[in-house]
This record gives sequence, structure tokens and C-alpha cells, in this order.
Amino acid sequence: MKLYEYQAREIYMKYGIPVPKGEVASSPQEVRRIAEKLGSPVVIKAQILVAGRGKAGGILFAETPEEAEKISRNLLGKKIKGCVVKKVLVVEKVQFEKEYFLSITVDRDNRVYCFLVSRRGGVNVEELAKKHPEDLLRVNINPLVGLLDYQIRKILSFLSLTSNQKKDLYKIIKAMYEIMRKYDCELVEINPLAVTTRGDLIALDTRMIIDDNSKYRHPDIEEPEEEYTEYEKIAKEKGFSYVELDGDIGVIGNGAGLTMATMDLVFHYGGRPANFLDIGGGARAERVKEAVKVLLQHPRVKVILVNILGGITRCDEVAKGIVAAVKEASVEKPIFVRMMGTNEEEGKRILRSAGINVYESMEEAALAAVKVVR
Amino acid sequence: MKLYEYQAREIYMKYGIPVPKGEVASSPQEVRRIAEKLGSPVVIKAQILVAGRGKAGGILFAETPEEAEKISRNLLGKKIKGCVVKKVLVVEKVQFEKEYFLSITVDRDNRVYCFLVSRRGGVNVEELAKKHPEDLLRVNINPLVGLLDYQIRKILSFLSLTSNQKKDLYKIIKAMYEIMRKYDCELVEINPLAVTTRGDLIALDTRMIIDDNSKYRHPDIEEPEEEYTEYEKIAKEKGFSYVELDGDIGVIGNGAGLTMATMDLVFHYGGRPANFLDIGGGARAERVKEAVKVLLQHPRVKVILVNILGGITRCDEVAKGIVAAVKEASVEKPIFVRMMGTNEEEGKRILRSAGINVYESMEEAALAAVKVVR
Amino acid sequence: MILVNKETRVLVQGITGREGSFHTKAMLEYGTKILAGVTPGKGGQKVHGVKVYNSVEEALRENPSINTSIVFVPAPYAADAVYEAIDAEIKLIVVITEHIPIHDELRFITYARLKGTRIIGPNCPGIISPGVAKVGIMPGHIFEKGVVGIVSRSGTLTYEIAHAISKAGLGQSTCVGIGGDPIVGTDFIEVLKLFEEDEETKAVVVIGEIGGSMEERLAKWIKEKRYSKPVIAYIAGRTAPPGKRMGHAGAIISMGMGTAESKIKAFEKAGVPVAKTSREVVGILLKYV
Amino acid sequence: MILVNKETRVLVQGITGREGSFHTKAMLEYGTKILAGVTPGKGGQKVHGVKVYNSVEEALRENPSINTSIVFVPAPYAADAVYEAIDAEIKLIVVITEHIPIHDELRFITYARLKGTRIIGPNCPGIISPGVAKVGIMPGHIFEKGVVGIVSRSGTLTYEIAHAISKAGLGQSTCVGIGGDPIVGTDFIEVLKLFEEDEETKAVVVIGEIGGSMEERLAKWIKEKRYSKPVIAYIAGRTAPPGKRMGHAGAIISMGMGTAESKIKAFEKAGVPVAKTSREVVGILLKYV
Repeated sequence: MKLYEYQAREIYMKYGIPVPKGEVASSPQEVRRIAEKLGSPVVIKAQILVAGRGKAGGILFAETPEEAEKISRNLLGKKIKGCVVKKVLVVEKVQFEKEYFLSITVDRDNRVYCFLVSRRGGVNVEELAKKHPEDLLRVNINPLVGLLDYQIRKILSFLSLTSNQKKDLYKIIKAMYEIMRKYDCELVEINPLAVTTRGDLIALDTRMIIDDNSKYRHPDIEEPEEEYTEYEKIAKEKGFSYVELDGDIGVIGNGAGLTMATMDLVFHYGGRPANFLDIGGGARAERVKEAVKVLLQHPRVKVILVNILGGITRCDEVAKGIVAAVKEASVEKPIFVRMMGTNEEEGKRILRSAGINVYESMEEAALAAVKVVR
Repeated sequence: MKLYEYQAREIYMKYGIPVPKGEVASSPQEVRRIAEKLGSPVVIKAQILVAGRGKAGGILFAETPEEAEKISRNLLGKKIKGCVVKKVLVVEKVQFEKEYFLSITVDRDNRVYCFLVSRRGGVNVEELAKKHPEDLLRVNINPLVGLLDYQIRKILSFLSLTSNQKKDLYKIIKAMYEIMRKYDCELVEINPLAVTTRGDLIALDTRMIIDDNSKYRHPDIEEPEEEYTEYEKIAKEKGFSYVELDGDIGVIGNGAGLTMATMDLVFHYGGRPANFLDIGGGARAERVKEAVKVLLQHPRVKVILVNILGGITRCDEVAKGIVAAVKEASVEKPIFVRMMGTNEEEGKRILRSAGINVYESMEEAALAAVKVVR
Repeated sequence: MILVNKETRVLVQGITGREGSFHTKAMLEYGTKILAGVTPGKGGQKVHGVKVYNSVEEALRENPSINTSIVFVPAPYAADAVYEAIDAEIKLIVVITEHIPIHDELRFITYARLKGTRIIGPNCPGIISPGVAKVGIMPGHIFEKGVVGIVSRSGTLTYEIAHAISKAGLGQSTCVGIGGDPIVGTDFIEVLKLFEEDEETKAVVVIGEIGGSMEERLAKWIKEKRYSKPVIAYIAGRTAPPGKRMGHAGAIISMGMGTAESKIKAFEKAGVPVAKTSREVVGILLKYV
Repeated sequence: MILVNKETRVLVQGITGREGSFHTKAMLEYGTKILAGVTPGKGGQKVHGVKVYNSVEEALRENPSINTSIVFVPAPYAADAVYEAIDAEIKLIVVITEHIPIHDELRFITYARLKGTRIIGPNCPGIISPGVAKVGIMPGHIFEKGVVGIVSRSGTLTYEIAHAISKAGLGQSTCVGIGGDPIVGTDFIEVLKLFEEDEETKAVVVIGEIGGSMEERLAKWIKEKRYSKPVIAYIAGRTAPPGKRMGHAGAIISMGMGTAESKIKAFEKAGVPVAKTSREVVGILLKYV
């Protein structure tokens, strides 16, 4: 669960990390009021979850409250990288001399927390890692032992800071780690951490991603209205793993790996998958029906490919679900089903008597589906 | 650092552990006021650090505020087990049906925290361990992993409680562990934890010992006026390790083990050590002088035995200190010195020219000291 | 045959739950020796004839030969169950549970590794040594005793490929599902080390997917160590878009890392053939075995 | 000879402090090979010719043959220094520092043991293998190369007894001070295991004191394992009153546990002679060696 910048910012403030003065607003009037209160040139930042909003025109500057109001009138409601801007963060414009990058993530390979620090801030860290690996420091933190002082010292000595700035950064690093642990984060990031012309440290942009599996531990955190497509929302509500692509062959499978493999096979035979839809393990007819209906309704989907490997999932239940979806739906689309495993024969019988194509192997089913659209 | 019951109680309350209503008082008037406010029969508990105050008359009961005032008039200022009662804790008298024992300590052998639980409360845990080991449960807690739910469940199922009581005890156990960690404790103990006639859990007595080496992390905690003897206080102020015994041969050594061994040797030859005084490593003349003066002044000490094994500690410095103490003191006592190691010859020369007995071995020195008093 | 063999004696943690109970039955039917189950507060019950205990300690006291645990405990309580098993000195713990908070996983996996306990999973289908025992949730009839070792981050996709291998008459020595979460207790390299020492295993099939760099590390390791047995790889997610979780928590291309291309390239560089379909997997296998 | 030998290459943590600097000089004079020192913020300085680094990592990068660290870092920062050494994979860490908070000790000792790092101390005089090297603060001239292994919870008392052994012409193989705190990184049993495998060591002297039950556990272990070498014990604190810390944090009779009597009885039950004076120690030793 990605948080909006302003949500992360509030948490950072609670932990004593210095951020520019400012507030979040959802109307141009509010923006003006905040700018007046700040009494200085301001930065207006679109609150969206996709990366790269700066280059896409999501971060704007205003010298006066009037200008701020005017600018935000254009920004609020605008679509940036496919996301509608509903809120903006209005903060004082900070004059700074240096920018750094700080983040904590989970290092999958080493099974540790990883503190990543760069002497260059405000830039994309992937590019940085490629172009200037010498400017990047990684510090691994054992999850049982936690962040240690010697590790913080290593980070401090990696950056060129005065001794007062080091003291401040020490606190910021401790606070970031605490946020990481307290909020079950996958990411806590400050980019850039700026050194102002007056020599103070300040977190100019604040990011946070909370582990989806830990959301239940943080009921106090409002879940951002994520920028899902209509069908992603529907599928999400019904509890499917669903991802949208730009092809025309709808793919349903049970199990993430098998569903991905089915998409890959469609592509292998020259087709283009429209989506990834995993019904999970042990789905009953009702659930299968809902899944098939999502794709029947989706305008881009021209043909549906279902690939079921029955284990806990029973083929007869799947068949019943497919047949029910076809009956209830107003549209007709060709459906190709491959099923194997538990109650396979009964499932196939149900499908065949409803006139639906059933195949022995996923290769045959995928090939048949691709042929229809080609 | 042992805390008074009322200090521990305040911390326990902060962590949500239920305790009887009440307050601490230092005058009979206050006691009366508290009893009036409680409006029920009260228990008046002497705030001293030694164990066994109950049997020694340190815990009294009163039906009315008047009675409470009267009783506390006798209790305040009284000496119990050698300690003057300066404060009393006045709490409501709780009717209870069952008593349990709960404590967390550091298990030296296994290098873990140890949660100790007994089905019998209000009794001495040492006796319990001997007489009813089957009523005692030990749960070891890994210091890196911390207290786990399965361990708490083990404790809960060891006691006969209703499911609501189990929920309450779960919270108490969690709180005790948190106190243990947050306050760097050597001991967190509730004895007894009572089940009231209404079925509630309540901590009737609360103990806490904070690790001496961690005191600096808890400047907010007021150090109890410990019940030291006059000379223990003096030695403590000067920073010596000092323990008082009831013999007449004063013992000074450098290093805890060597000083203990010197005491043991005194005893071995039929003498009785008056104290343990460790000047530590690398003591200079000034410090040695102070140590010798403590024993010169002590009325019970008839003869002084000094045992120095010079390493970082220099024998000449020790000798100078001894000579200076003798010069400054108004009393004369026989002093027997054994010294060996760094600058041994110079040290011996200084002592001999001041007419002080020096020996090659600790056996000889101890024997000589014992002979004087025998 | 690795990890699960005829000496395997199983404890089922979370045995009274829907999943736990269902798969206990299936495992018993497959021939797995399940000695006990645990669900706190349900001690004394029986599930498909298996005695339920309140704690792992109790279960082991009465069944000291238990050497393997399989965990079906719901995500919020799963970490506690794993610690309980680690502390009870069970040396192989298979964690089926999905959706365990990642910080919990980090901690208990670190603890397990320090203590020398092997964890398979979390969020995995478990382990099967066909014809001998299964400690997992896979449909047993798909697997056949044989010579191919399979290690996979996936569930049903593994069954798909195992099925193809079975049909081709090769069968499997052991099939290990290491789990679909970003953090796993045992990774590809560790399982391949075990396969290397296993005489029955003549070739290894690695089923990877997008996300992380476990496949890349494996490829590098195979090359460096001159792995002695033929390895065939399959990578799911060639068509997965970046930045989206593809079902598994671990299956995500993030910040340009973890693409199928990167993994395929790494394997090819290491001389490991990468199959595009399950038929291709079998085709390549037949060349080696 | 155990733990410290001619392969020992030492890092001094906290080298610029008063104690660190003083004992660095003494160790160098004794012949100990000290390759580097660490004090954060003091990198680049030299202490008695030894180069100072800002971190253990830096020190090891330039001196990869370091295999032992001795810690003089003040108590509030000592735990951090120990973690730094553990994480840098130094496998023997001697912690001289006194007054370290017990919860810190519990945590870093647990971590070290899980990682397979040996910690001697805290609050100990260190280790000396006479004539070869000392990694500690004991006065070197008292010790003589010889056949007696000494392990002790004490400092000066150890020197006293070592002196008597030296004078008797027996000398010491290695003398290990395990520390006077309630929690120690390495206990009596672990050191005796090492002495058992050391050919030079013909007999072992154990110097215990009141507090805890390490001596009782050792006695039991000696009896059960039929320890192959003669062991002589000495226990300080026969006259110590209960409930009082006798200098060392660990030297306290608490709740009736840890008395000298209990320890003496345990040794006698295990057939281990207990000497009452250092002269007696030597007397008994001469019977065996």
C-alpha cells in the first residue's frame, strides 16, 4: 500500500523528521489560504501515487498566493500519468545547496533491511545505481538485532556534512528505521534530503509503502484511492488477483505462476493477453462465474482462455461457473477451456454439453484462442 | 538498584497493570487523608527495601481512617529489619480468593530472560522451588526474539483461570516484559497476583530491580535512599566496592576475587573479617589513603590487612597512600601489608621506613593479622 | 530424494482449520506419517484420526520422533507458530500460509537460519517425494517416482510441469515449492545443493518467475560452481507489466529489476537452457536423462 | 595452548582511550601481534605505532589477517563495538570493559553464539598464552610457559594463583579470564572442552567465586563426561554475606543460591579437589603433574 506524500509526511513529522512547512489542499481556495499563511513562494505538488510526476508537470511553483490559486486551478482535476489529481500539497519553497538520497527497503536476497544512501539526491535511484555506483552506499541491517550505531556512523561518514548536520542526520536515520518497523513498511524514502542554504537538513519528498499483508495492523491509516482502472476495481472488490494489460485475449487461471505461464503461452503463439486473472485455490462455481463475467463485460477482451489445473480446485465447479456466467451474460465471446485434475471428466462433460471448447493441454487451448483473434 | 514498592507500583500502573487504589504517605495525617479518600479498610505498608517486612511487622491493617492514622504513627520512623520507615504505602484492602506468583529475571546460566510463574503466591519463591517444584513454571525468553505468544499461552494454561482472567493476565504478562526491557531490569515481580472475590486480577505487591550498570539510562528514576550503614555510605561516596561484615579484621585488596580470597584466608586462620574493600585497578596514593582511612575510623576494625597484587596498580603508590593515611589519622591500628608486582621493592621500602609490616605472601600477612586480635 | 523421505514424521500446526484439516486427510491418504497436530485450545480433539495438542511442546513430548512440521496457521498467528516449532528444535518447517507480514517473515527466517532450522516457504505448496510422502498441498496423483528434481516458486505451474514430466515417464525424485513471497526461508541455490548430493536426482528443473534476483544468483552460482547435474529453467511472467504484483507478493518487476528477460539472459549465460513451454521442458530433459 | 597462539592477530577496539592505549603498549611489549586499532573519529592517528581506523570494516580491509579483537570501549558504547566486530566476522572477541548493561550483554552474547563467534568476558582480564601472546590486561611477567591451564572468573586472584604456579616451576599453557559479570560469553565448561583437546595442558585450575551456578554445572559436567585431565578448583567468597555484591556484578549470593559451600560441595561430589589457598592449589597440582 503506497501512501500519498502528504500521508507519509505526517508520519515523518510525528517522528521528528524536518519537512518544509505546508498543508494539503483539495481546492484552489484552500491552496491560496495555505500560501497566504506560509507567506513565501510555494511549491504545489500533485498528490498521486505514480512516480515521475515532476517531469509530467505535477510539481509547480508560485511566487504569490494569487499565482498559487491560479496554478492549482489547472492542476486539481487534471490527469497526470493517467491519475486524476484530487489533492495537492502546498509547501514553502526551500533554498538548498545539496541533495542526498536515503531509503530503507527489504533486501530480498540477503533477508535483511537495507539502508541505501546516495551522495546524489533528487534523482532516480535505478539510474544512479547504474551510472554512479560509487555514490551509493548499502548498509544491511539484521532484522533481529536492528539498526546499530556503527552502521549509522558508516552512513554519516559517507556524506560530507558538518558535525551539527551529522547529529541531525543521526536522528533522521533513527527515525526512518523506527517508521520502517512501526508501520511494517516495504519502503521508507527521503528523496531528496536537502541541505538548505542555512545548513539545515530537510526532507523535501517523503515516500512510504506499507506491506499489504500488514495493513490489518494499521487500521488508522487511510488507504489511498489507488488509481485503478474500472475493471481492476471490480476484480479487486471480488477478491481476484487481477492485472490489466493491453491485449485482447482474456486469461483466467488458478495460481499466479500458471496464469502467468498461460499469458506467456498466448504471447508465444503470437497473441496478446488482455489481463492476468488468478481465481486462486479451491474456487467454487460462484466465484468462477464472477471471474468469467468480469472478462465477458470487458470491452477489450475478444476471447477468453481459461486454464485450470485441478487440485483443491474442482474442475466440475469451474465448469459450472463458466456455464452460469455464459448464461447470465448479455454478450457472447468465444471461450476456450483447458482443465485437468480433480473431477476433470465431469467438468469436461458439463462444458461440452453447454457447447464450450475443452482441451487436453494448455498449448492446444492457447493456440485455439490465438487463432480466433488473428 | 532496588525500587521501593510505591515506585515500582507507579511504573506498573503506567503500563496498565491493575493495582489496589492508594497513595504513598510520609506522615500520619497524610495516611488518614488517604484512608478517608479510599473510604474502605486499608493496608499500611512500610516502604523499605529489605525482604520479609510482613513478618517483621511492616504491613498493618486498619478499619477506619482514625485507626490508620494511629497505626502509622507507630510505623513511621520505626526500625524494621534495621531500616527506618520513612514512607508508607496506603492502599485499599482487597478481598481475594487465590494468589499467584509472577516474575521475570535474567537467567545467568542460559543467558535468557526467565519468566517464573507459580500457582502459589504470597510465599517465598526459594522455599516454593524446594517444596513445590511442580507448582513452578519456567519459560525462557530469547533476548533477540523477545516474548512470544506461544510462551504466554503456556503460562496462561498453567494457572486455573477463566477466559476473561486469561485475557487480563495476557496483558499483565506483556506489560511485565515491557517493563523489564524498557527499564533495564534485573527483576520484575508481582507477588502475589491475586484473584479477587469478584474475579478480577490485581497486583498486590510490586517489585522491581534495575540493573546498576543501566542506571544512567534512567535518570528520571529517583534512587532510593538505600539502607546502608554509615561506613558503607562513606565508602560508596568515595567509589569503593565495600561490604560490611561483623568481624574485626579490616580487609583491603585490589580486585574483587583477591579481596574475597583475603577475607577467606583470614577466616581460614581463625580470624573474622570486618569488611570487603576493593580499591579496584590502578588506584593512586590518594585513593589508597582514603580507603585505609575508612577502616582506621571504623570502630569495629582492630587491625588492617592490605593485600595488593600489582599490575596496573603500582605498589609504591599503594605504600605512599598507606603511609599518608596513618599520618593523617588520629587513631593507631596495626597494619599488615602484602604487596607484589609493579614497583614492589620501592613500595616495600616506603612501608618499612614508616615502620609498617610488609610480607612476601598473603598467607603470612593474614596469619600475622589474625594473631594480633586472637 | 531430498528433505522428505521415509524417515519423515510430521506435525501439522493449525490442523483444526479448514485448510489444515483438508490437507491432513490428503497427506495421510498419500501415505505421509502424520503423528500429531497442534491448535491452541483444541487439545484432545482428533482430526482424521490425528491427535490434536495445545502446544508443540506437548505434541513432541508424546511424539518425540517428529522431525518435520507443516504450518497452516492463519497469517497473523503464523510467525508465532513458526517460532514455537523452531524453539522445539524441529529442524524442517514447511510454511504453507500465505499473506504473512514481511517483517514477521524477515525475523523468523533470520532466527531459523541462525539456529540451523530449515524453513521451506512461506506461501508455498510444500514438498513431495513421490511414492514416499508429501508434506504439502499438491495433488499427489500428478507426481510419479523418478529422476527429475523440481524446485519452484510457483504452485499450480509446478503441477503442470510435473505432470508433463510424469507423462514422459521420467518422474520426480523430489519436488520442492520454495514459495512465492519476496522473502523465502530456503532459496534455489540451497535446494540445488541438496539435489547435487542426491543420487536419485539425474536432472533439475527450476521454475522461476519475475521479481527479485534469485534466478540470476542461481545462474551465476551454477556457472561458478560448475554444477554437476543438468539444469533446465522455466521462467513465468515474460508478458508481465512492470510495477504490478502478479498474484504472488514476490512476483513484481520493481525499479526495472526482476524481469523475465534478465533471468533468462542470466541462465543462458550460465549455459542453462530455458524452456518456453512445459513440453519444451520435457523435450530438453529427454536429451539429458 | 588454546584461543591465543602464534597465529593470533589482534585488533584493539577503543585503542585511543586511557586503558586501551596503556594495554596496547603492554601487549606489544609482551610480543602480541597487534595489527590495528579502532576509535570512531580518530582514524589516521597512531597509538604506540599501531594505526587507528574509524571502523572495524576499514581496519580489516587493510589488515585482513586480523582474527581476534580486544574491546576497551566504555560501557555505554561497548555493545555497539562488539556487534561491529561480530558483523565483521572476527571470530574471537575479548571484552575487557566493565559495567556494561546486562540487557546489552544478553543481546550481543546471544547474537554472537548464534553466529558462531566466541566472546570472552565482558568484565574480564583477557587471555594469555605465556611466552606467545597476551590478549588482555594481566601483568605478563607473572606468567610462565608451562602445563597448567587456568580458567577464572577473577582478575588479580588469578594472577596470585598463576604466580604460585609459576614459582613452583609448572607454568601455564593458557590462562583465560572469563569475566566477573552474571552473563559471560564463554563459560567454564566451554573452556575446559578446549583444554581437553590441548596437548600442552596437563591439568586445569578453575578459579570460581560466589554467585550463579556455573561451578555447579561444571562439576556435574566433569563427572558425567569423565573429564580426562586433573582439575583443581578454588572458590573465592567463603566468608561473603548473602545479598551483597562482592565487587563483581556476578559475585552475589541471591535467594540462597550461589554460595561457596554449594560450589565446593558440587566439586567434591565430582571428585574435584578444592584448594583453600594458592599454596594448596600448587600442592595438589604437584601431585598430578
